[in-house]
Amino acid sequence: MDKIDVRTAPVIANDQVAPDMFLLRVQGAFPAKPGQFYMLRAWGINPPLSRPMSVFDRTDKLLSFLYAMQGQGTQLLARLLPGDKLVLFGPLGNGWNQQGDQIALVGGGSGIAPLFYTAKVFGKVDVYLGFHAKPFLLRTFEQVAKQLYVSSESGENGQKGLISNVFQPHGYDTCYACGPYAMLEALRHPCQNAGVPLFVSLEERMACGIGACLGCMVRTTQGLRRVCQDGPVFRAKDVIWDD
Amino acid sequence: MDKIDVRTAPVIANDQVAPDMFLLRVQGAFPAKPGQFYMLRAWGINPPLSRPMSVFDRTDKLLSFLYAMQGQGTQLLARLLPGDKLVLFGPLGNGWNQQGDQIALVGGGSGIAPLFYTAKVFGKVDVYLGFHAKPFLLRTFEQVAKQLYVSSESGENGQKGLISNVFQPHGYDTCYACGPYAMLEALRHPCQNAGVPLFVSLEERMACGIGACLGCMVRTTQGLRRVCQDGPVFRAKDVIWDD
Amino acid sequence: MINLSVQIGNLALRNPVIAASGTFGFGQEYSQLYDTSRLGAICTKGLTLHPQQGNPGPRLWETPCGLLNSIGLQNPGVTSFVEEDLPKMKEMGLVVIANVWGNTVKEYGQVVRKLSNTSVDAIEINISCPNIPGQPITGEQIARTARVVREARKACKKPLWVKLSPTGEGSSLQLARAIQAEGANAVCAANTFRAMAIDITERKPVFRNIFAGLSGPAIKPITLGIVYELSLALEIPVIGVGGITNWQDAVEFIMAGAYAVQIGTANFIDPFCGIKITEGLTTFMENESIKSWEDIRGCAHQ
Amino acid sequence: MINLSVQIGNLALRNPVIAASGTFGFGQEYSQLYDTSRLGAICTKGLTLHPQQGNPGPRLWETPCGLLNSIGLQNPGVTSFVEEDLPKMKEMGLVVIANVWGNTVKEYGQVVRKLSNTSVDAIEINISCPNIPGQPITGEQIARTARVVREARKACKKPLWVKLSPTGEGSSLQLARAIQAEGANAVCAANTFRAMAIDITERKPVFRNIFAGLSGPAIKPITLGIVYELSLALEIPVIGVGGITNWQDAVEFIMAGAYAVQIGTANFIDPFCGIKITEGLTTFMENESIKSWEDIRGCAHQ
Ligand SMILES: Cc1cc2nc3c(=O)[nH]c(=O)nc-3n(C[C@H](O)[C@H](O)[C@H](O)COP(=O)(O)OP(=O)(O)OC[C@H]3O[C@@H](n4cnc5c(N)ncnc54)[C@H](O)[C@@H]3O)c2cc1C
Ligand SMILES: Cc1cc2nc3c(=O)[nH]c(=O)nc-3n(C[C@H](O)[C@H](O)[C@H](O)COP(=O)(O)OP(=O)(O)OC[C@H]3O[C@@H](n4cnc5c(N)ncnc54)[C@H](O)[C@@H]3O)c2cc1C
Ligand SMILES: Cc1cc2nc3c(=O)[nH]c(=O)nc-3n(C[C@H](O)[C@H](O)[C@H](O)COP(=O)(O)O)c2cc1C
Ligand SMILES: Cc1cc2nc3c(=O)[nH]c(=O)nc-3n(C[C@H](O)[C@H](O)[C@H](O)COP(=O)(O)O)c2cc1C
Ligand code: FES
Ligand code: FES
Repeated sequence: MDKIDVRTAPVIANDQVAPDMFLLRVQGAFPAKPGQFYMLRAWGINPPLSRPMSVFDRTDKLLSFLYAMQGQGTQLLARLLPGDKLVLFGPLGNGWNQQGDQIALVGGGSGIAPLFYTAKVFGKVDVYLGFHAKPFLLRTFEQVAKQLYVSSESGENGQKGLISNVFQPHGYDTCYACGPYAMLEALRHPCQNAGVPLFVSLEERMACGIGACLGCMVRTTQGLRRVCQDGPVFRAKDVIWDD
Repeated sequence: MDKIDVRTAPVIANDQVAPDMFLLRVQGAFPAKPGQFYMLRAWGINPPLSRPMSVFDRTDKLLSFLYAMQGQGTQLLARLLPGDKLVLFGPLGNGWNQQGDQIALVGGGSGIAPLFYTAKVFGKVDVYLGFHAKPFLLRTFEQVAKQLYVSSESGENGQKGLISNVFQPHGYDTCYACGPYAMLEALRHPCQNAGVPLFVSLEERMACGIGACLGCMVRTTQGLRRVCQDGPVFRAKDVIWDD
Repeated sequence: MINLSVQIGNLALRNPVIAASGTFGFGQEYSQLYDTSRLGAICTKGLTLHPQQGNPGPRLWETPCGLLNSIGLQNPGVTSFVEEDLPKMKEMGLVVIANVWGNTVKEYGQVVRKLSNTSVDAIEINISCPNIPGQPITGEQIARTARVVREARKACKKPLWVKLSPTGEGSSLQLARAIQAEGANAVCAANTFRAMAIDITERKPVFRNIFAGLSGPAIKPITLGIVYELSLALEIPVIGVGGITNWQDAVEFIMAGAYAVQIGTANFIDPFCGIKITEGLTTFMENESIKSWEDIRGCAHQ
Repeated sequence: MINLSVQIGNLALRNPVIAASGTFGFGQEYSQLYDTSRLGAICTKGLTLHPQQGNPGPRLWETPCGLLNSIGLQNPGVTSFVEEDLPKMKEMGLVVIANVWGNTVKEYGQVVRKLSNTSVDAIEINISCPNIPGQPITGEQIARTARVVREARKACKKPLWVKLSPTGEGSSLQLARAIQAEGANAVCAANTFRAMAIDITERKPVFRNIFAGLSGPAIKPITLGIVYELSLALEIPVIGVGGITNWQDAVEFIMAGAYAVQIGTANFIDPFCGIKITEGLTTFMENESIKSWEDIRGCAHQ
């Protein structure tokens, strides 16, 4: 595993790509596998906790995050200007392990964030993106997707409705999904019925980010697991969903 | 009195004018008399208190502050960039009342801050500035001073030593002073002996800034007084100095 | 029309947002900023029988999301308040809650008696100031507290509120029940926490009294818990105070069972805080179609 | 050479910076970041007789400069700890303080007995977890606490530390003196504060247990005051814990009388916090020509 470290990196850009969605790029060579995340902060002791964010993209020169502006931490992130400093702790978590040839990545809402770098690294994967409102970053995703499927409530630039209705598991070797609980839920049965292994990236509130505080547990068939250290990626069938 | 208000104003500039000294300019027409101050903040709830800062200068279009970067609040102020927002609460305090024709303003350290606007408004006053290290903003002060006297530890650009040693009260109708306690102390007896009324601007920790919390009291011959509301300017002879 | 009003025993307030004692003077200062009669009520600075000078400085110290104060009940004394300050407050249309401190049990009675025949709207007994030297937190002594409340009750024709300490027995249910039994009309939870700071350069405590009182956002989760417990245990209304900074905090306290909230340190964070909270509460009631605070008061109890 | 070492009863630590229980696992995780044997010691996650699952989620909630947690003592049980985790910790050269919780008085004894014959360096009895449902803060019952300590003392050949609650009688001098009388070698002050949060959208408490434990910078001024008082009142060493975030905080606690400090929530603010504090303390001793902590320990007492 790549060494986990805390680093301070200069912000290159922090662009608003949709209402309440920002693409934050920082300078530097950071190690990270698809599906891994960093704990981010750009403030002192308040709020006390850093914010977990998946790697949206990385190169030898930069690392980027796609995030939804919501509460106080992400509001502070959204204020960052080029030249400001971001503190990064990572890379954390297990990430996705490529398995099979025909791969589908399904993302909903801010859950589309980890899919770009994943598609880029895996290569030749179909990408399904579900948006609440107007879709964004489609050109960006087109560059790395074999096929790009898009849906939103309005149907703008794609189909109308939920991405879990658009996605059909048949023909895929594996499916990787990240998004709201309801979306993951909706993918489970189709994948199970089609015999397609489904891997999901989960979200829980995190304090330490490395498995020490036991704050981010998820119930699995193997017992309690730490989302930060044992996940965030789990096999859907291992997760106990009736929570 | 001008109406006290809370306003948010855009930062025009926040220039470092000496090591740890910054000149912060914000846009807008703010009312303020010489010697008055504002409570400044540029952060959320931590630190909880705003920072009292004297008006360095004002015009119809801008308001400026000269401040020493020290603890966490002023460190956050020092990070402000043009376009950022500053929250201002004021104008507060009594300020100086012009009295007599031959006026001396004496400032030491960050206590020079209120003297620029005072000199500009009063007109034709002698200004004495004491610096710890290398003097700064001398050209700026020259524009508003009848005579400018400068001293510092090194003697660079002026005399060597304390400004309280340079200043001679004889011939002045009134003296206004702002600076460290030791400087104010050192001015008291010469002024008293020369029969020159001395007005001092005091500093105390402040919470409310308008006289409601009783956090900033100073002992005077008339009893306890609030530095924020009854001051910050007091007649030196009214202050009980043996604290 | 949204109705924010609230009934605390006999006392009706136009809204549940009260300025906390010691942070709002006698209402004059903040009236330079806005019409303070738009607040539900204003608690005065703590009043004692005789004028008090309070503590020597420093009186304030910042902590993470908190404020330590060691004002030490500086006040002009109850007589001067009644003659000078109260008329001005009433003229401005303020609902006045007189906050009272007694250096002895008897003094509580004396101060309350002086206030009882005036136009103050209620009396709030402070049994929990951590800033009086040599004085243990009186809230820690159930028996004495009961005597204080009894004495005050006897002297008082007005609504009588009792302001608890957040620690020690001062916050215990047993103490609160004793206070209720003595006839208090409401309890306020809570005062500042006994706490301290050390100046590491000077190598000594920052405050002359060593201990001071901690207030501000830092303490909110603790006082919220106290209010939750007290409002389950008591029949009389509980008023929340401690760290409330925005309307969301106020709603948390109301859902925990509070009839009203007091705003202290947050006035220093934003001088318009009190007004903003009333505005936020109005919008909240509107958006959630809440007709009366009774619809949601204590709804977090399980 | 700067000497940061400290002697707590029989136990010598290379420096006074200890990782607090529950925030540092069994030391493995942070060892991915730095050599954790550079810390004075590491307190383990609370150990119980049998494995425990802990509380259902959510387990974490942010507050102003603070953190509410409701982990609920999830742990693999003392036996598994002794077999699996302890050997790894000792191999890494860590000084291990085993933190212990008992669901009954007897259980405290049983867990302590199991640990007493192992290579742990000290045992820290947690009598103050606010996260066990239905369980009152045991620190609030002097008599029961004395029995717990007596039971543990009997079972324990190691240094025995007792970790207090910050509120209620748990922090009272009377309780601390009782603990001292039962033969504890040190007290740790303090654990998290009983506190809560309400989700105003859901209109119910955030945590299933309603109450959770508040930690972090927010509480520092209160725990500092407790340490100051305890270290004046007790003969045995006091260890400070609660909100310590930087070396200046650590120095405040030492000047208040603490022999060592524990770092909890601050590890989440900055994972290198513990190491940075030891470095800051080194520079501080250097700059101030302090030879030994005894030169300044308790210097703020007046
Ligand atoms: C492994 C992982 C990867 C993530 N990747 C992304 C991403 O790439 N893009 C993105 O937009 N979001 C991502 N999230 C969710 C993101 O962490 C939260 O939206 C964010 O922490 C909310 O912070 P806030 O300041 O807006 O909210 P606040 O309400 O201020 O947060 C309060 C606390 O709750 C935590 N919290 C709130 N919502 C969540 C959540 N959904 N998941 C975890 N913690 C939460 C915060 O981290 C903080 O500790 C990820 C979450 C996890 C666990
Ligand atoms: C009326 C008035 C006018 C002032 N004008 C100026 C000015 O024009 N330029 C300038 O550089 N300084 C001025 N000061 C001093 C300035 O307010 C403090 O230097 C500043 O508040 C320190 O904040 P900090 O964040 O650096 O320190 P911190 O250590 O973080 O401050 C902690 C708390 O102590 C208070 N505090 C610390 N030092 C002082 C002090 N000397 N006076 C008052 N409160 C203090 C802070 O406001 C804060 O509440 C003035 C003070 C007063 C009372
Ligand atoms: C500067 C200051 C002075 C105070 N004076 C009093 C007082 O005189 N009487 C009293 O009962 N409480 C007093 N308090 C306590 C407050 O009324 C309130 O209970 C406490 O600050 C907690 O609320 P907060 O966190 O909203 O400030 C004072 C608080 C502060 C900060
Ligand atoms: C996530 C978490 C888990 C904790 N678990 C335990 C525990 O198992 N046993 C214990 O005695 N204290 C436990 N504590 C309390 C800490 O050890 C410490 O006493 C408290 O957090 C105050 O210190 P801090 O402000 O530095 O975090 C826990 C604290 C946190 C934040
Ligand atoms: S966040 Fe601490 S264990 Fe996962
Ligand atoms: S700062 Fe509140 S009275 Fe002066």
